[in-house]
This record gives sequence, C-alpha cells and structure tokens, in this order.
Amino acid sequence: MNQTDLLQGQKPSNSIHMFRAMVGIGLLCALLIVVSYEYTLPVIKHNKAVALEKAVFQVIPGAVKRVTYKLTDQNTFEEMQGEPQKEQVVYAGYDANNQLAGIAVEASGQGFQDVLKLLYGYSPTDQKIIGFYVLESKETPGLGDKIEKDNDFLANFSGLDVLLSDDANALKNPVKSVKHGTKENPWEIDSITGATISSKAVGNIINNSISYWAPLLYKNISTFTGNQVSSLE
Amino acid sequence: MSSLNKTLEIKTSPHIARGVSTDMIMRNVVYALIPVSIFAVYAFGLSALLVLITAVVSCVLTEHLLCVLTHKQSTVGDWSITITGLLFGLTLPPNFPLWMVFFGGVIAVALGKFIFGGLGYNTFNPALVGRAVLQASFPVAITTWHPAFSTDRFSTIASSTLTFPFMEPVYDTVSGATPLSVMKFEHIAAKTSDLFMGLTTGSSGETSALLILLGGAYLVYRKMMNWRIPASIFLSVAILSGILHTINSQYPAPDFMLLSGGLMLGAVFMATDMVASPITPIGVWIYGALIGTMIVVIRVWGGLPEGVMYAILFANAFSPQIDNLIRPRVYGTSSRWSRT
Amino acid sequence: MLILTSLAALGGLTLILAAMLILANKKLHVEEDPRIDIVEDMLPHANCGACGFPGCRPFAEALVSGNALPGKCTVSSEDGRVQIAQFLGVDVGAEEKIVARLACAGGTNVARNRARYQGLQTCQAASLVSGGGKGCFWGCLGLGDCEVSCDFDAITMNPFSLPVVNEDKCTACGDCVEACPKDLFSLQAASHRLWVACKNLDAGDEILEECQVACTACARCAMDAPGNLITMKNNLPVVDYSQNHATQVPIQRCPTGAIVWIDEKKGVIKGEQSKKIIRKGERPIASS
Amino acid sequence: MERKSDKKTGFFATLQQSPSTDEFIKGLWRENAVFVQVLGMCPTLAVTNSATNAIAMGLATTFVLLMSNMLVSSLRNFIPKQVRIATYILIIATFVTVADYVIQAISLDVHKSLGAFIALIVVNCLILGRAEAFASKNTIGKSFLDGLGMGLGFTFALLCLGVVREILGSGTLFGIPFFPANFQEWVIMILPGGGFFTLAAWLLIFNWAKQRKKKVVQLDNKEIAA
Amino acid sequence: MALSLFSNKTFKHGVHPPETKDATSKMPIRRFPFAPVMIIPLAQHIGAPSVPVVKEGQEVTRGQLIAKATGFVSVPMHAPASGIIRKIGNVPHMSGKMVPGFYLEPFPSSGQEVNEGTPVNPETATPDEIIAGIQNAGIVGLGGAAFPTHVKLKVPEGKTIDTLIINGVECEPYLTTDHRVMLEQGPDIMMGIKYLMRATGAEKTIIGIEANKPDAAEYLNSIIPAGMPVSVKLIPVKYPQGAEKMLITALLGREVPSGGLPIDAHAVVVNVATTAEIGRLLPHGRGIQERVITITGPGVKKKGNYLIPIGTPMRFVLETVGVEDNISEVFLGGPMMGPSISNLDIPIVKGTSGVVVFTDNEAKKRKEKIYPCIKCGACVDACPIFLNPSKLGILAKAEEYDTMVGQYHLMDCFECGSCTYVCPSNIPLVQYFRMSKGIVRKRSVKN
Amino acid sequence: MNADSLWYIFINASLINNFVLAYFLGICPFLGVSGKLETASRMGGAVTFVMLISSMSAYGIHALLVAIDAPFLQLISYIVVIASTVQLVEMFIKKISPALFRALGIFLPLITTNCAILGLALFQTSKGYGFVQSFVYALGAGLGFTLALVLMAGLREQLDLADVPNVAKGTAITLLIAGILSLTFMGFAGLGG
Ligand SMILES: Cc1cc2nc3c(=O)[nH]c(=O)nc-3n(C[C@H](O)[C@H](O)[C@H](O)COP(=O)(O)O)c2cc1C
Ligand SMILES: Cc1cc2nc3c(=O)[nH]c(=O)nc-3n(C[C@H](O)[C@H](O)[C@H](O)COP(=O)(O)O)c2cc1C
Ligand SMILES: Cc1cc2nc3c(=O)[nH]c(=O)nc-3n(C[C@H](O)[C@H](O)[C@H](O)COP(=O)(O)O)c2cc1C
Ligand SMILES: Cc1cc2nc3c(=O)[nH]c(=O)nc-3n(C[C@H](O)[C@H](O)[C@H](O)CO)c2cc1C
Ligand code: SF4
Ligand code: SF4
Ligand code: SF4
Ligand code: SF4
Ligand code: FES
Repeated sequence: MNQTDLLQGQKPSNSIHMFRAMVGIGLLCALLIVVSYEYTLPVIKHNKAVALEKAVFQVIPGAVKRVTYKLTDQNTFEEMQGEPQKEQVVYAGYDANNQLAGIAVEASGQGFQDVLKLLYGYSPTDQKIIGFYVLESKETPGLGDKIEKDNDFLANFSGLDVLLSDDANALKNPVKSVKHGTKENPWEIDSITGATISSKAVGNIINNSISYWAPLLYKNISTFTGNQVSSLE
Repeated sequence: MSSLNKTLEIKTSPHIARGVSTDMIMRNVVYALIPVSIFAVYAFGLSALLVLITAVVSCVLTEHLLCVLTHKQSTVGDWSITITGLLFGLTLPPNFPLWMVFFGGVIAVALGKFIFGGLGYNTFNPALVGRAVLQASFPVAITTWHPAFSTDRFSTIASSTLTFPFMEPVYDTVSGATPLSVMKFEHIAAKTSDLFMGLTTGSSGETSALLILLGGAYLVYRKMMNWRIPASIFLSVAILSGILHTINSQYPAPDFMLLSGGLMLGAVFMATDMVASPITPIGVWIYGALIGTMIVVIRVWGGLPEGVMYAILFANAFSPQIDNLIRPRVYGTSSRWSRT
Repeated sequence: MLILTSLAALGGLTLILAAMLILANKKLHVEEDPRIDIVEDMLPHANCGACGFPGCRPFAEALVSGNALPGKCTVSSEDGRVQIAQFLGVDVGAEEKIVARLACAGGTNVARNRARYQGLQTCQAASLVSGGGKGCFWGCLGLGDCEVSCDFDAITMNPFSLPVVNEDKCTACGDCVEACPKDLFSLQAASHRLWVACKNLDAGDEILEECQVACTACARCAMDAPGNLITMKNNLPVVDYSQNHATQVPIQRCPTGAIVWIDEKKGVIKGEQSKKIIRKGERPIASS
Repeated sequence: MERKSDKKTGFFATLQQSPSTDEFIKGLWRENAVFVQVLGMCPTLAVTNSATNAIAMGLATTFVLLMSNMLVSSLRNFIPKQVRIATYILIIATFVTVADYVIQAISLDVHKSLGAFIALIVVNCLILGRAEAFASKNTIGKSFLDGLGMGLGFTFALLCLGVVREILGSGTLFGIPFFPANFQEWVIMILPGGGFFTLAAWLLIFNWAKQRKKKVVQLDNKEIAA
Repeated sequence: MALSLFSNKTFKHGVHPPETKDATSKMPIRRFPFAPVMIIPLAQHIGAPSVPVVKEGQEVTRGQLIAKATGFVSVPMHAPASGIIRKIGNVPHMSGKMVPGFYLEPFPSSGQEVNEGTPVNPETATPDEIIAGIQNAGIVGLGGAAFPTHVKLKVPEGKTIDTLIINGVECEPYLTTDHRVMLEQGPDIMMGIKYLMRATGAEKTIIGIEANKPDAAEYLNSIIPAGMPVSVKLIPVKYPQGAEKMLITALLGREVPSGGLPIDAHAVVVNVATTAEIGRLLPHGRGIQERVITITGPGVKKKGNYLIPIGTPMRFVLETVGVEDNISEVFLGGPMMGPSISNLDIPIVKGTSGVVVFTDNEAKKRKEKIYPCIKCGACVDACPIFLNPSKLGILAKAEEYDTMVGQYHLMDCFECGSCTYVCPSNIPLVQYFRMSKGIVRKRSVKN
Repeated sequence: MNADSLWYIFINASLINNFVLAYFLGICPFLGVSGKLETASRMGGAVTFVMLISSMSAYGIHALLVAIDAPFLQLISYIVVIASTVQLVEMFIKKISPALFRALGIFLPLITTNCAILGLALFQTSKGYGFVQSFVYALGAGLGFTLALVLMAGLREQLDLADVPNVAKGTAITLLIAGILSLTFMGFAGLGG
C-alpha cells in the first residue's frame, strides 16, 4: 500500500462534477417520481373515493350516493368536484330513491392520547345524529379504541338528539357524555366503562362540531334537498 | 504468654460500627408494613389476602430463582425483596386476578431490579415498575375496584381473583369507584375522615392513611427512612392544591388530595425507596417537590384520575440528574460548583 | 406540464443546494492531515499509552508530524509497524524488547503472613493496613492488583498467589509497575536474565523465618560474579546490566535462590546450592 | 497455523465460502441490521405491533434498499465525495416516494396503519448505511445481493417482533385469532413500551445464546489443549 | 459553673459513637517500667527522618540527644532510657514498613532522672527562640498526627494567627489520655499556653473540651492565671470534633479553606498533651522521652492511663498490663481512626495516644457482610466535610479516580471514618478512599 | 384545552407524545448518544436546533409545493433541504468548534438522516400547523427529545457503575430503560385534554 493510493478519494473534486452529479441525479429522481405518480394516481384516487364513500355510507344508513358540498363565504353550500383542499366540506348522502338520507360531517378534537378524527352522519330533517365512524384514533387499544367497536356505545349514535333551539342558532341541549348506565335523555351519550375519557372526548367533539354545523345545515337544507333532481341522471 | 503470640487480625479503621445493617433496615420496613397489610385484609377480605401472598411469593421466588440461575448467592435474605413484594401487592386492586399478580411480581423483580444489577442498583422502584407494566398490560383489570367492607368478604373470593391464567377476568359484584375517579368524573369529594381511616375503596394498601403514617413514623423514629421525602411531597401537594382550590373550588381541596389514592402509600413507602431517590438533603426536597407537583398536575389536568405511580417513576428517572446537579457545598470551599 | 414543473422545481432545488454546499465546503473546510486518520487506523487502538502518548490518536499525530517512530508502539505487530513505516516513509525505529519483571519470589508456599488481613481484597488497600500483614514487609501481597491492571493478560497469579509474567504477551506498558503498592515490578530489557528476585533490605538469616527464598545479604553472588558485575547495596545485590551479564555463575552458591537466571525457554533457574522448596501447600500463618 | 476444526461444514458454510452468496447471507443473520447492527430502530419498533404491518414494512424497505443500492452502485463513479450523502438521500427519497404511492395503490388500509413510517424509510439508517458502506464501493451485482440480504434480514427481524407483539397484544396472528375466545390481551405489547421490551427481550435471548456458544467454544479449546 | 462554659455551637454532621471511656477516665496516670529492649524508629513524625548522632554500642543517658533533626520540618530524638545502643538498622514500624532506627538496651537499673539542656524562659524568649526550643525538645503533635509542632507555630509571612485553640476534645471513644492530662497537668498546660501564645502572637486562647469532661473543664477554668486571655469552652459531644477543621468551626464559626491550613482561618490548634509537654520540657530544656497513653479495650486486664517511655515494644506493654486469651485485634489510637498493627514488635512512638485491644467477641459482633450501597444517605449525613461518600465509594469500586478527585472532592476527605461507621451496608468506604488517595498521589507524583 | 393551542402543541410534542418514547422517532441517536450526560445534552441541543431549522424549512417548502401543485415532491424536497441545511451546520460546527465536532462525532450526519427530524416535518404538515405552531411544535419535540436523552444518559451513567448482568449490557438494558421511561411518560396522557 502506498501513500498516494490511500490518499485518493481524499482529494477535493472540482465543483462542476458536484453540480453535475447533484443536478443530474435530481432530475433523474424527479422523473422517476413523476412517472410513478402519474401511474398510480388514478388507482389511488379511486381507492380514496371508495374509502370515503364507504365511511359516508356507514354513517348515513341507507345512502347509496355521495355529493360533496363546500361551505361558501356567504354561509351557503355549493356542490364541488375533486378533492377538497382548504375548503370546509360536508358530504350529502342520498338513498336509492334519491332522497337526502343525511349529511356526513368530519370532526376532530383532542382524545385521550392524541387527536381523534371522526365522521358522523346528521339528518337535518330529523335533527338527529344517525351514524358515527372513527377515521383516526390513537386511543389505547383495548380501552379507548372501544369507541370504534363497542356496540353499546355505537348504539348511542343511531338517533342522538341534536334538536336546535327555537331560533335555530344553537342546540337546545348540548350533546354530553354521561357515566355508563346513567343515560336518561336522548341527547346524552352513554359512556364506556374504562374509557370514560375517550367517550367524553367523542361527546365533546361531536357537540362542538354539531353546534357549528347544525344551524348552517338546517338553514341550507333546501340546497341539499333541492339538488336531488339536478344531480339525478 | 501465649495469647500475645496469636495471629492478629488487621483491618482498616474504623473498628466499630453503628450496628444498623441493611437487612435490619429492610426487616423493619416489613414490620412497618404489617399493620397496613392487615388492614388491607380486614377491609377487602380473602381476595386481598390472596393477592398479597401471591405478590410476595412471586417476588421472592423470582429473586431466588434468578440468583440461582446466574450462580449468585441468593439475596432473598436481605429482606428487600419482601418489601418489594408486599408493596407491589398493596398497590393492586384487592380483586386483581392472581395470575396477573404473579406475572407482575416476576416483572417487578426481573425487569425492575435484577436486570439493573440487583439491590442498590435499581434505578426505578421495582414494585412500581411491576405495577406500571400491569397497568399498561391490563388497564381494565387494574382500574376495576372492589368495594371495601362488603359483608361476604371473608366467606367468598371475588370471581376475578381466581381467573384462569391468561384469561380475561369476569367481574361479578358491582364494582366500586375510588374517591379519585368519583372526583375526576363527578367532582364529588369523599369525606376526609373516611379517607383518613381507610373506609373507602381503592388499592389494597392505600386506603388507610392513618396506618401508613404510623408505619412511616416508626421508620423515621428508627432513622430508617428519610422523612424529608414524604414531607416535601405532602408540602408541595398541599401548597399546590391549596392554591388551585382557592382559585377555583372545582379543584379538589388539599386534605382530599393528600388523603386520597395512593399518595400516602406512595409518599411514605415508595418514594422513600432510597435506592431510586437522590441522596443529598436538598436533592431529596427537590425530588419530593417534583413528585408532589406531578401528582397534582396529573390529577387535576391529566387524563387519568391518579398519578402517584407515574410521578414517582418519573422522579426516579430524574434522581441521577438531581444528584448530579445538587451537590452540597463541600466544607472549606466557597461555591457549590467548585470543581478542582 | 407536470413533468416540466417538477423537473424544474427539483432541478432548481438541487442546483441551489449544490451551490450552497460547494461554497460552504470551500469556505468552511478544516484542514487536517488526512494521513492521521489512516495511521490511526493502522494502530492497534489499544490506547494503552505504552508509546508514551496519551492514546493512539495523539501517537498517530506525532507519527505523522515526524515526532515519533512506529517502533514506539510495542503493542502492534511487527508487520503493523513496518506497514506504518512504509506508509510514512520512515524507519521503523527498532526498540529492544522490554518486559516487566517481579522482584519477589515469596509465594504462599515459602513466605508467611504475620497477621490476618481483612478488608478490600486489593494489594493497594491491604498495603495501607499495617503493610498488609505479610511477614516480609517488602514482599508481594498476592492479591493480584498487577494481574488486574494488565490489559494484555500477561500476568497470571500462580497457585501460590505470586504473579507470573508471560514475556511474550507483555508489552511493557508499565501498568503493573504503577499498580503494585510494594513497587515490586520494574521494566527490564528481556535480555536481562540474571535477576534478583527479592527486595528485602534486611541483612541476616532472621528473615528466613518469614520467607524461605529471601536474600540474606550473604554477598556470595557478588563475590562469585566476574569483576564488579554485582555489588551489594542496601543489603541487596545489584546487577550492573551495562556490563556483560550473560553468566550463570553468580546464582550457583545463593543459599536461598534469591538470585536467579531467567531462561528464555526453561523459565526460572535457581542455583545448585539453593535450598529446594518442597512444600506444595500454603505456609501456615505465623503462630506458635 | 490453521486448525481443522475451524472449517465449518454444512449448507450455510458452503454458501459462505462462495463470496457472492455471502453478500446475501450475511445480512440475514451475521450482520443482521436490527439484532446485530442495531440500525433502523424506529420502524422496527413503531410498525411491529402486528405481523402484517411488519411484513409490509419489511418488504417496502427491502424494495427501497434494493433499488437504491443498485442505483448508487451504478452511479458510484459519477458522484463526487462531497455531495455523496446528499445525492444518496435524493435517490433513496425517490424510491420511497415511489413505494409510498405503490402501497397506496395496493391498499389504503396498510398505508394508513404504517402511517408516516413509509415516508420515514428515507431516513432508515440502514439504507443510507448500506449505500455509503457497501453500494458506493461495490459492483451492481454485489450491491443487489447485499441489498436483498439486508432487506430480508430486516424483514425477518421485524417479523420476529411483529409476531410476538401481535400474538400477545391482540391475541391474533395475521389477524386470525390465536387463542380461545376470552384470552386476556397484554395491551402493553402494542403500546410503545411493549415495542422496547420485545426488542430488548430478543436481544437478551441472542446475547444469552452468544455467550453460551462462546463458553462452549472455550470449553472445546480447553479440551484440545488438554 | 460548668453551664457557663457550655456552648451549643458545633460543626454540622458527624456521628456519636458510644463513648466507652468510663473504664479509664477515673484512672490516674501511672508510670511504666522500662522494657528490656526498646525500639526507636527515626521517623516518628511527619517530615524528614532524623539522623543518628550515636554509634552502635554507645552508651547513652536518658534524655540524651541520639538523632538530630535534618531541616526545619524534622525533630530530634532523645534517648528514652539510659542504656546501650545495641544496633542501628531496620526496625518495624506501624505503617508495616521496616524503617531505620535504634535498638536500645536500657541498663537494668536505669533511673528516671533526665538530662537537662538549655532552658527557655517563658517571659523573655523571642518567638523564634521558643520555636527552636520546641524543635529541640523533639515535640510533635501528640494528638495523633505527629506533625512537628514548631512548624505549625511558625507564622508565614503575610499570615496572622489571632486564636490559639487548645484541643482537649478527645472525641475518639475509649481514649482518656487528654482527659487525665487536663486533670493532672493543669499548670504545665498553662505554662505551655504561655509559650505558645508568645510564639504565635495569638491574642486569645480557647481550650475546647467536649461536654463529657466537665470536671476537666472546671478544673482548667479554675487555674487560669489572672490576666491571661484564656477561656475554656464545653462543646457538644460529637465525632470528629477533635479534628482541627471541625474544632475551628465549632469554636470560631470559621471554615478552613479546602486544601488550606488552620492558619488560613487565623487559628492554630494544639493538642492539650502537646501543650502540657511544652510547658513541662521547655523550662528545663529537656527532650521528650515518654508520653501518656490510654491502654484499654475489652482485651486488656489492667486498663488505665500510663506514662510510657517512647520505644517500648507493644509486646512488653501488653505483657505488663495483661491481656485476655482471646485477643484478636490491637490498634493504636481510638477505634475510629487508629491503625491496626500486624505484630507486637512495633514500638510506642510519639504519636501513639492509645492502645486498644479487641477480643474475638468484638470481632464476632461486627457484621461483616457487605451489601451494595443502598444510597440510604447515612454517610452523606455523617460526613463533616459534606462529601458524597456513597458516590465516592461506587466510583472507587469502578476505579474512576479522576472523577473522584475532579468532581467529588476526594482529596478533601480526611479519613475520619464517620461514613464507614454509619454505613448499614458495611462498605469499607474509608479504605476505598485511602486507597484511592494513595493511587492518585502516586499518579500525580509520576506526572 | 384546544388541540391547536400553542401550549397544548408544546406539551403534546414534548411529553404526551414524546418523539422517542411514544412515536419511536430518532431511536438511533437515542440509543447511540445517551451513554454520557455531557454528550447527550449537547446532542439534545443539536437535535433541537436542527429540528427548528428543518421545521422552518419544511414550512417554506410546503408553501412552495402547494403553490406549484406538486405534492408528490414533498418527501424528496423536505429531505434534501434538511440534509443540506444540516450539512451546512455540520461544516460550520467543525469550523468553529472542533471539540464539539469531535464529541458528537459521526452523529451530526446522523441527525440529518434522523427519523425525528423528517417525522417532525411530515407531522407538522399533515396536522396543518401554521408557522408559529410549527415552531412551537419543533421546539416541544426537540426539548422532549432532549429530556428523554438526558434522563436516559443519567440513568445509563449510573448503570455504568452497577453490576448489570452480562447478557443485558449494552443495547438491551438501554431498551429496557426506554421501555420503562415510555411507560412513565404514559402518565402524561390526556394532559390538557
Ligand atoms: C395504560 C392506560 C391507558 C388508558 N387508555 C385510555 C383510553 O384510551 N381512553 C380512555 O378513555 N381512558 C384510558 N385510560 C384511562 C382509565 O381507564 C380511566 O381510569 C378510565 O377512563 C376512567 O375510569 P371509568 O371509566 O371506569 O370511570 C387508560 C388508562 C391506562 C392506565
Ligand atoms: C415535617 C417535618 C418532620 C420532621 N420529622 C423529623 C423526624 O421524624 N425526625 C427527625 O430527626 N427530625 C425531624 N424533623 C427535623 C428536625 O426538626 C431537625 O431539623 C432535624 O432532625 C435535624 O437534622 P440534621 O441533624 O440531620 O440536620 C422534621 C422536620 C419536619 C419539617
Ligand atoms: C478525624 C480526626 C479526629 C481527631 N480527633 C482529635 C482529638 O480527639 N483530639 C486531638 O487532640 N486531636 C484530634 N485530631 C487531630 C487534630 O486534627 C489536630 O491535628 C490536633 O489537635 C493538633 O494538635 P497536635 O498537633 O498537638 O496533636 C483529630 C484529627 C482527625 C483527622
Ligand atoms: C423506606 C423504604 C421504602 C422502600 N420502598 C420500596 C418500594 O417502594 N419498592 C420496592 O421495590 N422496594 C422498596 N424498598 C426496599 C428496597 O429499597 C428495594 O427492595 C430496593 O429498591 C431493591 O433494590 C424500600 C425500602 C425502604 C427502606
Ligand atoms: S501488585 Fe504487587 S503486591 Fe500485589 S500481587 Fe502484584 S506484585 Fe504482589
Ligand atoms: S501490565 Fe505489566 S505485564 Fe502487563 S503488559 Fe504492562 S508491563 Fe507487561
Ligand atoms: S472519611 Fe472522608 S468521606 Fe467519610 S465521613 Fe470522613 S471526611 Fe467524609
Ligand atoms: S451509608 Fe453506605 S449504604 Fe448508605 S449511602 Fe452511604 S455508602 Fe451507601
Ligand atoms: S431508524 Fe430512526 S433514527 Fe435510525
């Protein structure tokens, strides 16, 4: 072994080489990525749509068709295509007869461990929450994740009373979680023993969300029902 | 004169010793825990007795077997493992399934103590390591409480206690609620005198503040326990919760804070585990204050009703740092930080 | 379009970053002789200090700067030294083989204890307690601090609790010299084969009560040795290694075998007239 | 001096003796990324709460490792030393992005449960480590074998953890119930703490086995000496 | 009376072992016979050993100079008895080493009278004359350290001494030497104080005595000559109150800086027995040839306080007082600091303040099982220097000497043994520290 | 408490969902550099610093990518920007403090390719944090990482002097401690919830 051999590679190379290497590889990578993106995009879009649809249909019993609406600056709703970016959206579900079956709303808030993301179905006609689905949760498996699995708990959401007050600007009775076995009123959520905190979090999240959305949705109910015909093919 | 031709022994000074030995200290801690254990059995009945026995047996057995496996002399004789077992048992719900108790005992000793090098090296309180693992493994079982002083407690054993190993426990009786969870979720405080005398529900050993304090007082009197640790925990909890309670009476009052949950047992017997706590007087005050503060924070703002275990474990993790940072001023030096 | 924007974006990004890196590389580059790393890699990484530097890296720096020669590292193999020498284009700088030698032969079969020592089982600790209780105040305490200190496993305690140096493994790092509280070790050229294995400064046979292989300062070795090869100092023979000392004559009449010949192959050779040691067990602690 | 007993026999030994297969074999066990080199710990701990996740993650990592190893190796003479890390990362990130989209296309559920950790394959020390330590110095063929071996070794390690954690933590294996109905799950196993403990337990077992082996070898040597 | 002397001030931390002084505290000082052979090491003090001025076979008389000082930090030796210098060679020493020294064979009829030299006048002598007188008398600290007293008294340029502290604390269990000296040699002590104050220029003198010796305090207080600024203070019983740093803190509320000397706290500490010796020898210009020693312990039959000639071998001492059959351990000084001796040929030297003999019973009572440190903090609460012996012990075991010195002040430990005394795990802390300090010193010498 | 409040973001990133102990991010440096307190605290500082830098960069890049509508370049541009920035910092440190550079040794480049750094950037984007929120998030994550590292270092320094059984020495015991710490940090769950 001699000195020059070993010292090779320690020599500074010239800047052009470095530029060439980095930019060249950068371009190559960009190419690779774009190509694979283009190829997979349709499939992924389809997957996502299916997943969303599944969730929406789960929280709106009887729904077979979904239309996305976005909230405009004038507090009205208009139909939108494509993926929502910054807009606040809700998903209206229509049944086989093309009647409005309910509106699915996303809501999120602090759970026991981290942020909980929920989707719930709201029926503006009945003024009830008619379905509930957990989109994202880091609650403790075995405890907190019962909010996704516990049938007693899920039963709360097949008709949770969210009546508006007379002026239709706020809820008449706030949605509230109560201790397991002490549910007395239709606007109360019967908690899960051992997961009181997660249950309460669900209650809070829904309460906050529905207090905001229910008046809006209720006032614009015609937008959703009126659409029935137009979106029919 | 033959005795002058005897071979002398030579050893380094001092040639006398105070005569208090480690095994003696440990034995006395066991004595101090006996009234608490008896009360636990009295309040919760046969199930609690079984839990305590299983806890001690599993700990002692594990320690002995590990020593045998690693070709060391068994260290069961120094009694420290008996304390670990007893305290571990006392922190569990009285109706806790025995197989889980056994599992936790093995974990407490193997993971909490042995793997760190045994007596004197465990950086965390072994009993609490055992409990923390159980709490994370079986959160439902460990938060399901048996009511105290049920009438049939000496004639029947809770069905959950004898759950078949690895199976989910089934609960028969109406489960009780601890004063803390009632506080947390319904904002109702239990009566102070009940808390003090131990007439509430909770872990086997945590309910009677009176007996715990008596045991602690005995150890302080025998100079076998560092009184500063419970003192600083009590002080910090009382001050902090006092302030909060005056600001907003929704927050629990100091007397409730001090007497409810595992605070008494934790402060007197578990935070005082000298191995896992700092060694200098000032360091110990800081350690206690850290525990006290964290207990209040968890109880008041946290998701869990009780935080003593987490507080002590957290402070355990801090104690090497406390010892690093807090060093008494050495005689004849001017600053705390002087390093030659 | 998508392809174009993304190519432009990523290309631009990499361009900017490359420019930044290249600039920084030029501006912030720290000059360090790259040979140091290479030489350090060639060293044995024992960080023992036998070379006289605090560790392998400082030694590598010294080697590169020409302030030391590879031969100073007694730990590395001959090949390793040659490799470094070739790399740096310098002499190997041959060093004479040096080993640690023990100036005591008082194992438990020949020397006895006066008192029973209790406490930390290290020589250093024992020596502070009334000297450790050994009958001979100068002698080896046999608790093996030297054995522990030797990073090269060159020292083993024999069945009589006396350290034995394996000269092949010894790198002359000097740890044992430092470790022994009785100062019984010294670094000697391996060619010093005539060796006084005793440090007892008392004259006369009284010491034999305590240790059967002690030097009694009878001075026979000094008389028999050619010229003034051996002189008596402080009741001990001292070999003048600057003279030719390749002679076994001086050991022959030593009555106790305190002066010995350390043979390369056969190990320790005692004189013909030295008293034979037959005891295989431990010498009982003094008592009557 | 060569001792006869040093020569190993058997299938693996034969493989080891051929240099190219050794590039493959070493990653599986002798230089296993997780158990021996302690690399790529984050995904190892984070996504192994079920066996399915473990396999998905392992395969994704293997894919990225394989591709980046090959690309780095083929470009190795083109890349100057100073920008080496930056370019390697570019390459790796590219393949991770590709993998990310592919997984999304295959199954959104898997993508969701692996979460950010697919993207984080970019920073798996293992991949950069192999690019830097191996691919940048070896031919494409060797780098391919190295990447495959390392990747499968990594997958194997993840599976070791995933199986244990899923069985104990959820009572299932690949989603299929493993125990009688009322088995009590050890929730801790799917929590972060359980990840640490399980990996530690595996390491303990390996260390123990290694030490035993060493002892046996020492005994053997003694016998030979006697 | 006693109450008025009592001061509640003391130093922080420390321990309180059982005092066990009752057996000898009431026993008056008695003279000891001469041994058939006396063994006199040349190094009985800290500093340079003295060099012989007599030859083998020479006859010497009691009190005659037999070895002279070499330099300032050194003291001469005087013959403890009239007799023949049998041999000059290696003699056993309590350190376990063989050191140069004399074997002196007293004449069978050697008398007790002593050679006189040049007296030092307490009223007129200059400080330097007194200091020279003390050196010529061969006086070293009799409190145990055996540091040449005159060296301490020499005030270096730029430093001052305002207080002379006479150390009558005797905090070690078992020992009653100083107690008896205070009760029986009061006038000598007062005379010694006079010399010392002149030599150092101290403005006042405090005699510090522990509260378990009220009789000595009362007596000394009653004989203070009129006009002398001397006061007696009784302080709480606590070990190691007798250590000069602690005593200065207890009496003056000052601290001796780390690595410094009492003079840095403007004080000098001299033991009462040393003071008495100065007061007794200087007026006659004599040299020191004997000292008061407590011989006690469960293994001793005739316990008591004896005036023993220096050089008396331990074997003769124990033969004279008689020992039990089952003795196991002999140490010189108190049980907290006194070193064990490995054989009985070791002689009494100037620094020996007591001989304590233990029997097998004590050895059996001692728990020998060593547990790991349980971080109980007892040692931290005991260490008067505010060290962390627990951490130091753990570090010593791991041989982290640099950390011990650099971060945990190992070198400030003065080996009082309080930590080991209280340690429930029986960890030989002081031994670790001694050993570590030895190694650290050796290394620093090497570098 | 509001899940978007700065205080909550901070507590969440540092304690409740500590990057190392709950999210398993940055385990490699956590295992590698937690042996000595001195290095650990410096490493913690370095990571916090790099986190802040990369959080800021990621925020900028994200805005850019949204503008040119090329989300698929997110990962690659994050990592490249972060890597280059860290390399700059590395050179800078080598220049101004060779001692610090030597102490952190090979770990500075490792910070670049560290899950915690990239994870932070990805999480802050997916949570849709604004500039200030991102900054606080990065600060919390960095300090949480430092806390875990420093605690671990203290414990490991203590264990260096303990009789740890041979089989457990090294990574195994470190992982066990990490597990216990992770259990301990579970006590923070729900804080601010
Ligand atoms: C490890 C662990 C995880 C927990 N995870 C959750 C959780 O995800 N959701 C929850 O609401 N409570 C969780 N808890 C909180 C307790 O189960 C809490 O005591 C319970 O929610 C309140 O008790 P109760 O419902 O019986 O009144 C957890 C507790 C522990 C110890
Ligand atoms: C709440 C509280 C309880 C105390 N309990 C005791 C005790 O039980 N035993 C005790 O010796 N000192 C106790 N003290 C402290 C003593 O009053 C005194 O300060 C202490 O014993 C002096 O300790 P030291 O000599 O170690 O510095 C207590 C102090 C407080 C504030
Ligand atoms: C731990 C310790 C305890 C001591 N105890 C005493 C004591 O009880 N009485 C005493 O006179 N000197 C004692 N000394 C010695 C004193 O520190 C100091 O050296 C002595 O009083 C000075 O007087 P001297 O030189 O005349 O002996 C002790 C020293 C130490 C380190
Ligand atoms: C006052 C006191 C409290 C103790 N508390 C505990 C404890 O909470 N948990 C435990 O395992 N050991 C405890 N021990 C016993 C002992 O310190 C423990 O077994 C060691 O931690 C094991 O190394 C305690 C000992 C004493 C003296
Ligand atoms: S260190 Fe010295 S005394 Fe101890 S065993 Fe070695 S040679 Fe003997
Ligand atoms: S310790 Fe002594 S025997 Fe061992 S290598 Fe060093 S010099 Fe040689
Ligand atoms: S021996 Fe040293 S460490 Fe121990 S108490 Fe005394 S001064 Fe403190
Ligand atoms: S007294 Fe002993 S056991 Fe207690 S802390 Fe000190 S060294 Fe440890
Ligand atoms: S894999 Fe996350 S830091 Fe290495």
